[in-house]
Amino acid sequence: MLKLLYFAWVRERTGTASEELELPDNVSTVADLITVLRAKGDGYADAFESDDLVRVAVNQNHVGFDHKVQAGDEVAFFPPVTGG
Amino acid sequence: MLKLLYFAWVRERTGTASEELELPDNVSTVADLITVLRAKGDGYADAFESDDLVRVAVNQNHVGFDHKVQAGDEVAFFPPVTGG
Amino acid sequence: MIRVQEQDFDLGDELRGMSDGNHGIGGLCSFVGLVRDMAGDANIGAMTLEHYPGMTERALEEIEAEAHDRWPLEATLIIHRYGRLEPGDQIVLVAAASAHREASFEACHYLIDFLKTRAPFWKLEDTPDGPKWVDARASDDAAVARWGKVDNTQ
Amino acid sequence: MIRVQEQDFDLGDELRGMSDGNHGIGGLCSFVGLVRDMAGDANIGAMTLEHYPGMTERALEEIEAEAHDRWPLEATLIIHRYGRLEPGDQIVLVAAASAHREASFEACHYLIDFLKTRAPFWKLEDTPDGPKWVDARASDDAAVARWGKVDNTQ
Repeated sequence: MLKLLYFAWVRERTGTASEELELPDNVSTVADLITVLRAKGDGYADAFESDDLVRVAVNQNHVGFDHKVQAGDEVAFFPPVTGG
Repeated sequence: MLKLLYFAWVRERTGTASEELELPDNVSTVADLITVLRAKGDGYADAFESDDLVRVAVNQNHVGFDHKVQAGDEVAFFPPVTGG
Repeated sequence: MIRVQEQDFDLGDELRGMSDGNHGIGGLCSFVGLVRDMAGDANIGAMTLEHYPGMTERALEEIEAEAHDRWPLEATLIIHRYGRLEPGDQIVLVAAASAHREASFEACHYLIDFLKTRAPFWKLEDTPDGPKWVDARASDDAAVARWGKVDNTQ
Repeated sequence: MIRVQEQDFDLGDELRGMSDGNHGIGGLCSFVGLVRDMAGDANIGAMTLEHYPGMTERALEEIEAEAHDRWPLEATLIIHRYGRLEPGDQIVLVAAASAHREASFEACHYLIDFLKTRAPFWKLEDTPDGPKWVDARASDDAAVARWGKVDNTQ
């Protein structure tokens, strides 16, 4: 199982702040996961429309799209941060 | 007339914080003035022992030893500043 | 020390708390970020700060630890607020205390630069055209690059 | 604004006074210098700050004006104390507020760097060997040189 989190406009587009997902067989990296998520519906397709705009954290660490994902991971998608 | 001020260890060596001095005829620059002051006694000689250690302000502006002095000026001598 | 909170903070109390009783501190540099009523060309009424609970604390602790690795610091403090904020409200405080002034300035600057690109906060501004997510700024990435460490995930 | 005074100041009140009601301020950077109980190798009990009344105010006003010429600042503040100070006491506060964080950091840093080499203050430290005038530091001149302006009278 993966725990998926969405923040800011990524959350608004997916329509959910968090969900659980059974790790699909063909998913080994964040990029693979995004491909699966895009197919979940228009909101998801919209959220992941452009790879340049979305950032990802696995287990609360910033990572690149080539980072591995595995069962039990907390994977969060969000826009570039704008705090401070 | 010149108004002379001394601060920190320059003051301790001259033994006075301020004094007035009739502008001597042979004094046109700060350097000339220092030569005159050195002759005023051991404390003054000690205060102006080394040009490198003393700083000067004329009318409350930092200046170099080649700065002109004229009657009515406030001339202050002190060590390099150490505030902040 | 790091804190992530909805409520406001008292700047004087916070800074006093860092230095009180530590006579090894010669310099304390702090930076406070405030909500401006003008961002870009838009008049901002207020904003809402969303964050990623858990990761936020983790990111701020990492940034703080990195600053302590780089400079000889006596104390550091990061406070970041979330929730709804009005113009003039305090958003963030970063501060660094050291025996030496240069270390306090550099560490404080480092804290805010890295916070800006690594701490998971997002600003939703009220504008005359409705709420709008603030875009990240290239200048913030440039500010981090200056510290000679490339964060290639951002 | 500049102030030269014997009495202590409340950091929170001073910084709040700079930003209160000015919603154009996005960042407020401040630096406080404190008396350390260790300077060089000597244990410092206390110190006495002597200054040049009149010239001090003039020098601080000039430094402040130069900062406003260089950066777009909403407010600046310099407070410097004189007289007898104990370890842990506040000596100096410099602060700069701007719409932008970089301007506030740079201006604040500039204020303290130039104050250190131009404002006529002298520290007399109590040491185990008796009172001792503090020597100026070459690093302070270097800090000023970095700003690309040579003050050849110091």
